[in-house]
Amino acid sequence: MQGIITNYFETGAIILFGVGFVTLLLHNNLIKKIIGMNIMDTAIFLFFISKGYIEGREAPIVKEINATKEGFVNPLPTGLMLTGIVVAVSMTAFALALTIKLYEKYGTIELNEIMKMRSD
Amino acid sequence: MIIKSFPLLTIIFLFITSFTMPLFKKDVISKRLSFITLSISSVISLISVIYIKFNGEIYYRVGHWDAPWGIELHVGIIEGIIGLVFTSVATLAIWYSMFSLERSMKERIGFYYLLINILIGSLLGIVYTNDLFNAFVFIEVSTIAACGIVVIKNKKENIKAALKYLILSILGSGLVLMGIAFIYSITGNLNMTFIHNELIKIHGQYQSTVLITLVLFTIGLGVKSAMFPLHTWLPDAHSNSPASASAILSGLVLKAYVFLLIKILFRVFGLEIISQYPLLDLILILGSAGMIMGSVLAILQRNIKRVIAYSSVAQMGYIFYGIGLGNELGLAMAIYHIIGHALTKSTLFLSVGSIIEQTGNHKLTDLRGVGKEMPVTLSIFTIGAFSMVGIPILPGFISKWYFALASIEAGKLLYLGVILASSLLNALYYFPIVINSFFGEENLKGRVYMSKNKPLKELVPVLVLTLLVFLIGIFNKGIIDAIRLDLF
Amino acid sequence: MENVLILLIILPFVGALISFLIGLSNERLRDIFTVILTACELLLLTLIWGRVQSGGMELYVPDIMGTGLYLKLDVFRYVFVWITSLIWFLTTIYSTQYILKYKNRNRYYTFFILTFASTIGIFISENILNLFTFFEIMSITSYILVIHDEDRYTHEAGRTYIGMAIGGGLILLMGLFLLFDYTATLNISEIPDAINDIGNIKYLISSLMIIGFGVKASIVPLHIWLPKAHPAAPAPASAVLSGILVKTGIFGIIITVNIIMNGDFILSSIIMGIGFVNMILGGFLALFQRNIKRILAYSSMSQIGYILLGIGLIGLLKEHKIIAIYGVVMHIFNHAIFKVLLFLVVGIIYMIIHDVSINVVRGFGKHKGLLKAVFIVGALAIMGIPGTNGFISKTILHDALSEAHHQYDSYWFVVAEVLFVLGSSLTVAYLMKIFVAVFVDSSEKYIGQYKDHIRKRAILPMVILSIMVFYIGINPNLVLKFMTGIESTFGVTSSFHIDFYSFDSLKSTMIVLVIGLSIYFGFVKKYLLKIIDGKKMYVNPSLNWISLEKDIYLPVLKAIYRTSSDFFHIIDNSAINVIKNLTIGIKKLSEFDFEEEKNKKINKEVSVGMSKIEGIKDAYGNIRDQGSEKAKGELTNFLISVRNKMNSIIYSIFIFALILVIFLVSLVLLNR
Amino acid sequence: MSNTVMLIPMFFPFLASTLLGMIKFATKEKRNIFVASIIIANFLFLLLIIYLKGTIDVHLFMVNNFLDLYFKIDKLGILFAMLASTLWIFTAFYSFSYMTHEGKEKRFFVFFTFTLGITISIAFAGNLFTFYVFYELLTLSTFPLVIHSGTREALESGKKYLIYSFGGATLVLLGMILLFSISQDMTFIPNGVFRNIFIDNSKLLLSIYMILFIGFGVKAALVPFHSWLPSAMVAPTPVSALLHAVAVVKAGVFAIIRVSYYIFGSKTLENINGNLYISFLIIFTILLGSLLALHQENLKKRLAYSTVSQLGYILLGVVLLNENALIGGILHLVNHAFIKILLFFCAGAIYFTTGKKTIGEIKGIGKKMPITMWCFAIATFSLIGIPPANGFVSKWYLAAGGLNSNNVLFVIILLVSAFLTAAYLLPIVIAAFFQGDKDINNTENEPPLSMLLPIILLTAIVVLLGLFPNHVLNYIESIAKTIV
Repeated sequence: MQGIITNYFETGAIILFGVGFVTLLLHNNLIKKIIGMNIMDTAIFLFFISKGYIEGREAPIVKEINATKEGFVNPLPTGLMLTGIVVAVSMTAFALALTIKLYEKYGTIELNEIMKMRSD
Repeated sequence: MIIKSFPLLTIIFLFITSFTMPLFKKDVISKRLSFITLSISSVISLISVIYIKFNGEIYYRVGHWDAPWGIELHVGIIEGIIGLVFTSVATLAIWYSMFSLERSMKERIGFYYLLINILIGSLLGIVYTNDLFNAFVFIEVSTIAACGIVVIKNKKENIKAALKYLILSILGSGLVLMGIAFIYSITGNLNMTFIHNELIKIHGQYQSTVLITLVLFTIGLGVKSAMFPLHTWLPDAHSNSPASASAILSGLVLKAYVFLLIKILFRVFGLEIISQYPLLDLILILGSAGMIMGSVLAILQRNIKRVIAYSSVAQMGYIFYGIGLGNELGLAMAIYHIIGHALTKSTLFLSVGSIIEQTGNHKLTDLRGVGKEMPVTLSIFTIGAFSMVGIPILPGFISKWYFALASIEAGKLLYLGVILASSLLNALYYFPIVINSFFGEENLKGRVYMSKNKPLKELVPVLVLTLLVFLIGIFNKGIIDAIRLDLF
Repeated sequence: MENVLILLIILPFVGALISFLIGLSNERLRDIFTVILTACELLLLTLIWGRVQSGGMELYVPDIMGTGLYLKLDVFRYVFVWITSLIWFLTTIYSTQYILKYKNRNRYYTFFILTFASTIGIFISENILNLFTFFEIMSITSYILVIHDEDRYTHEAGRTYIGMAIGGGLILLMGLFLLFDYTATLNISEIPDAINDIGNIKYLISSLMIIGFGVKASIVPLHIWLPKAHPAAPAPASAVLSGILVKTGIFGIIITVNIIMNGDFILSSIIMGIGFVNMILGGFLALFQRNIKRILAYSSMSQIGYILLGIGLIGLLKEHKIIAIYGVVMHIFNHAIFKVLLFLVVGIIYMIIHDVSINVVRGFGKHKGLLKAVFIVGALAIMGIPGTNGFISKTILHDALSEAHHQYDSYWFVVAEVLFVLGSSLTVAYLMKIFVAVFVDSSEKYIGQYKDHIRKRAILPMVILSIMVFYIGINPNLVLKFMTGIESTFGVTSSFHIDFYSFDSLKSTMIVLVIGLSIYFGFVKKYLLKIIDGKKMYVNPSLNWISLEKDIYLPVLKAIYRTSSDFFHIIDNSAINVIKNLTIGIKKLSEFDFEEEKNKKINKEVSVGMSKIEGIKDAYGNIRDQGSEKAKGELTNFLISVRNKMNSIIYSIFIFALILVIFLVSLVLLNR
Repeated sequence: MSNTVMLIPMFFPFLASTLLGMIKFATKEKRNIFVASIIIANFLFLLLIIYLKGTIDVHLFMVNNFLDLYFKIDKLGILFAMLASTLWIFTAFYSFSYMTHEGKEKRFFVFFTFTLGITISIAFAGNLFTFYVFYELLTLSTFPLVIHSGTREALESGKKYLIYSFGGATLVLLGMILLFSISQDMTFIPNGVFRNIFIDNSKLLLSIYMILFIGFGVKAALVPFHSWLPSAMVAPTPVSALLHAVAVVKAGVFAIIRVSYYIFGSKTLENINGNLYISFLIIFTILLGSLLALHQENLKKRLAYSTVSQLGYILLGVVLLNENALIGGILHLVNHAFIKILLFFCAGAIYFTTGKKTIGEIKGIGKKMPITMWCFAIATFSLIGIPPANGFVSKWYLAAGGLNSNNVLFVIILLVSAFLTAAYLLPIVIAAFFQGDKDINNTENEPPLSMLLPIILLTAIVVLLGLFPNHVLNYIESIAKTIV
């Protein structure tokens, strides 16, 4: 219990991940599914960034406070997550584009309805 | 040495050329550009393989950053060979598609070649990179490119298939990213070599973290490489795309992910760590299940491309089987099977592609007697099928043989039965196709000999592939030895 | 000089082929050729008589038929070979007349001579495997003689004949296998020494061999082919079947019992017992028959009983066996003569009226003097009337029996003496039946002499044989001299003397005659001659009796055949069935695949597209028929929906989650 | 290097068949001459090499211990190769006429020639791997021959043939893997690769042996894996004849001899009781074959079941593990090859000239085709094992072998089966010669000379083999002495 409270970032991330995953699982609406995926991605970003953050330290771009190595947090996770966000956005965009296409072809974005109209 | 930068060069080269393609109005130019760049990459890959053979593996630091901080490429002989196979198969597939793609689709031709270049570039990146996060990025790039290729035909099946592929891929890459986060949180490194050194020291303290990470990676990459119950996206995606795309998707894309999984399991964690968990057994079980069920599902199909797609599931099962055995030979054979299957499956898809293209039929029942109309193509298909079934000297047989030896070595005698059953099942769906197309009075009635034969020049790439299949089979010894040498 | 032995075999073998070739172009020439051929053989044999008398001949030809060919001719064998040649010579002459009206004459002569060759081979083989070889060849070549008529009856008889011959041959072969395995030798003269050391297995071996030879010798209960086959064959063939071929079996039994087993007591007693059964049963059944040839066939069986009795006595008499030896050989010799004579007579009848049923040919011979005379000669001989050769051999055998009685002093021998007399009496009775019916009764139908049907060359053999009957009967010592030396084969050198025409023997003949006639008048005339439709007809109640072949052998064989066939049919299809069931399983899974389309299309699809293994259609059909349509429909729909869901995005994600959970849980659980 | 010359008889047919496929012949006669010259030339090559070189070996292609294409000429191989080449010549001539009825002759002859090469390669294969490779190829190259007619029935049978064969081959593969994992050596050596190694895990060895035996037994029509053989009878007669006589089923038997005596060795087998369990299957094989043959109305099918039981004899000879039995087995392999090919040729000749297939139809045919039926009759007697025909000699040795190992049961079964053989074959002969309408016009109607001549020559060989078996016998004895 103690650990969950102390590592509240991580706890939050896991909860978010769960929310995202459940959304992904239980919703038939394609858009909602994509939102669920986004939530999951966000959870992972949160988790990752929290790993890079140490209480009381500064970002390495702030020059005045602590010039030593110990004074700064690790900038790498943040940097990585920037990349990650870009990737996630592009993925979402692509998925949404496909969703539009799907709507064009099937006339619905409810997956259970699509499932029922098998083409072959 | 300039050669040391060749791996990076191929990746960048492929990316850059792909971005220039939209600049040209004519599809023909992008088509040729793609072909030329890919063939140049294959030559470069060949040179690097030869270089590695004589000078040892290459560690290349991108942008001169030192290892833990900068991105590093690590190209040993295994990576080299796989890179060579990827580029050359892609070259041949593109060569093939240069003649045939227009016949199956009218628009977005240029776009297709662009995606292919990106895809191959990113796959090479996955194979070469020694940096986990870098690998993740390449995975995402390749996913988008692959989905793009699937959806390149503007049909509703394609869109649905692509969407399914995309969603599952995103899920998979989400898990991978999560795994990377865990690894990073306990080791503070992204470079595989460094992570490994760190993990050796500390894995005792973080047992459950390591365990969860392992599962995240296995499932994440497993879904992308169609590990058995997670394969559901594969048949739809592969069977609906153009022939050359199917060849690349089935032959290369899957293999890159599974190779990354091998790298993560055995390079990042190391056999020492993973053998503490029953993970490998689970992989072995799923692999075996894939070998059997893939074939069984293939038997039930009526569309020839779906048959071959399901056969991919079974063949991926073999690779997972090799990983799951967890001994040196099994692993080496998994990698050999990656190579062998990449070539064989591309051969099969390309030959089937030309059959469908020429006859317009894709149902098994309609393809009876087609052997009389296009004997050359079907002979090629037959050779591919023989390899799958495991006729000696062809790579399929070599894999099966050594897989079997490896399972004896690992003391898992019961699993021999799986190998045998699976090869019998393979025979059960490949042979009827071959037999019904070549033989049978009723089947051959009304068919005109050689009437639908493809021009020989269009078949050249497939013939070259067939030749490569034979070579891989015949020179298995050298390849396997090289792989084993470089394994750990 | 030794090479004459191989010549003896090769001459008829090659002659058979030559006669076939000649017969293709000129039948008359072939007839002459075959007669000359058999004459040459007989002449050749007669010429080497002196040589054989002075010590026998042996010849070994290596590198042939695996073991090589080992031939031997001593006096014992010589008697067999000589009588064979003589009979063949005479029957060949007879055949040239008899067979004229038949089809396939060329084939007949070829196989007739081939049978001759193999019979000679049997008698002069020293290596028992060679003997077996010729034995088998003879079975097959004689089969073709049996079915010469090619009608339903002959085919049925032929089937029994060849079936039993081959079966018997194989049993014999089993015996030989064991014999060779235990003694490591195949030469008849070496076996007796070797067989002493092998324990009780020798009884098994010898029983197998006796059964094997016994089929040919028609010992009870292996006789069933004989009454079928002998009537079926053309008369000259029946004659040699009865006169000589049956003796090959006897020859084998003598070899087995008296040479190989050295007259073992147990075996000899059994053979003697079988001999009595043969004697009585054969004679008894002969009484009932209406087909003359069949009467004669049963008579042969009965006479074989005498010979078997003698063979048993050889063993029982030990040091005094010489008398039994002569009795046996003599009876074999004599039986060949008179039985062939009788068959030839019947053949003449058949030639003229194409029937030998006693009811049809009644009164045929009343006015035919010569025929009647020859028949009487044969009949008297077989009855054992003094003055004929039959009397001589029966007397010797009877003496041997008394000798044994004297030696062992057991009540059984009293019974034996009674049976001996009874057997002879039955002989008298059944011959009376033929004689009275054919030659004494009168009939309006047959008045003419039919002289133009019969040529001299058909009569000649019968005359020669009749003369021999009397000549031997009157002057037995000549034949005894001819046979001198046969005892050396059995390892004895003593001599014996019999006063043939003593009071005792004449008295016993009289007793036999009286009993025989009383049987004839008391039983045959009374019970077997019924008046049907105003005509006197002989009836055969024994037809309704239990028949060994129809009621025991065939049902048993059929039962074995059926059950084993059923069993093996199951095995036969087992592999297929397993695969079938597997495919049914797969098919069940895949059924929904077709169910999506219109029902009509399904059957087409299945039959055309998916049938991967033979019989899958049936399997599929079965499923369709058996399962209740409604329930299956629901199941199918369910399966379809499952598969579709599996393939859909939603459920893919579920599977994904499921696998993730399973992995985590199982790893966590297994790790702890 | 001069040893590579021994590869000629193996690879010449491959080359020649490819040529045959490519050349367009002006007339049938030219093609026939070409085929005949290939096969005869190959026979001569073989003779020449055996005569000049004796027992030699060559590693064609050695990758490692296991992937090693290795050929070796030894006495057993010579026997098999000679048998195959001889029969191939006869079959070729027979086919020239016969196949005119079946059509697609060129395809037939291409695969026909190809199969010759494979069969000889099988004979000279020097290790199990090489054997296996050509064994698989044999299935593939005979498959087009089996389904030659291309009817639905033929295809179904072909599928059955393939499924069974590959099932068997898969088992063989499994056995090979296990074997290689414990012995690291799969070369065919007299007395086996285990002669110097002591393996205490006898159960493992036993199961390997059983797996290999059953695997190869599928081709050797071991019950219950035999049912492909009767179905494969839809093939044209020359093919059936070859399949039965030498090419396929005998390859299975040959494989079993190789595995039993050249891989395991008789001593090892005795130690692990390898023969015991197998012999039950063999007894079933013999009895089943001969009993079910009785039920077949179709002449060729009856012969097929007869093959099943005769193969049982050979296998029996192999597993009894003593010299006499082995001699009998190998001799029967040779004898049965000649007899069965002869029987099939006769059946084919009947079908060719009259179109009759079932036993009911051929009544009285002996009067129309006396020469053919005479040959058939002689073969029948040989097969039953009536002396002095050749079938008897091998049966004699088999029985002696059976008794040497105190198995009276085997001998009894041998004889029962011989009786059944008579029961299913003799009626054919009898029906042909002695039954049927007497009044029909009995004009002789023999098949063409190129079919009749092989039949007559084969009959002559059968008779000669029976009368003078000693040369062959001595040769086989010399083989058996080295390996038992």
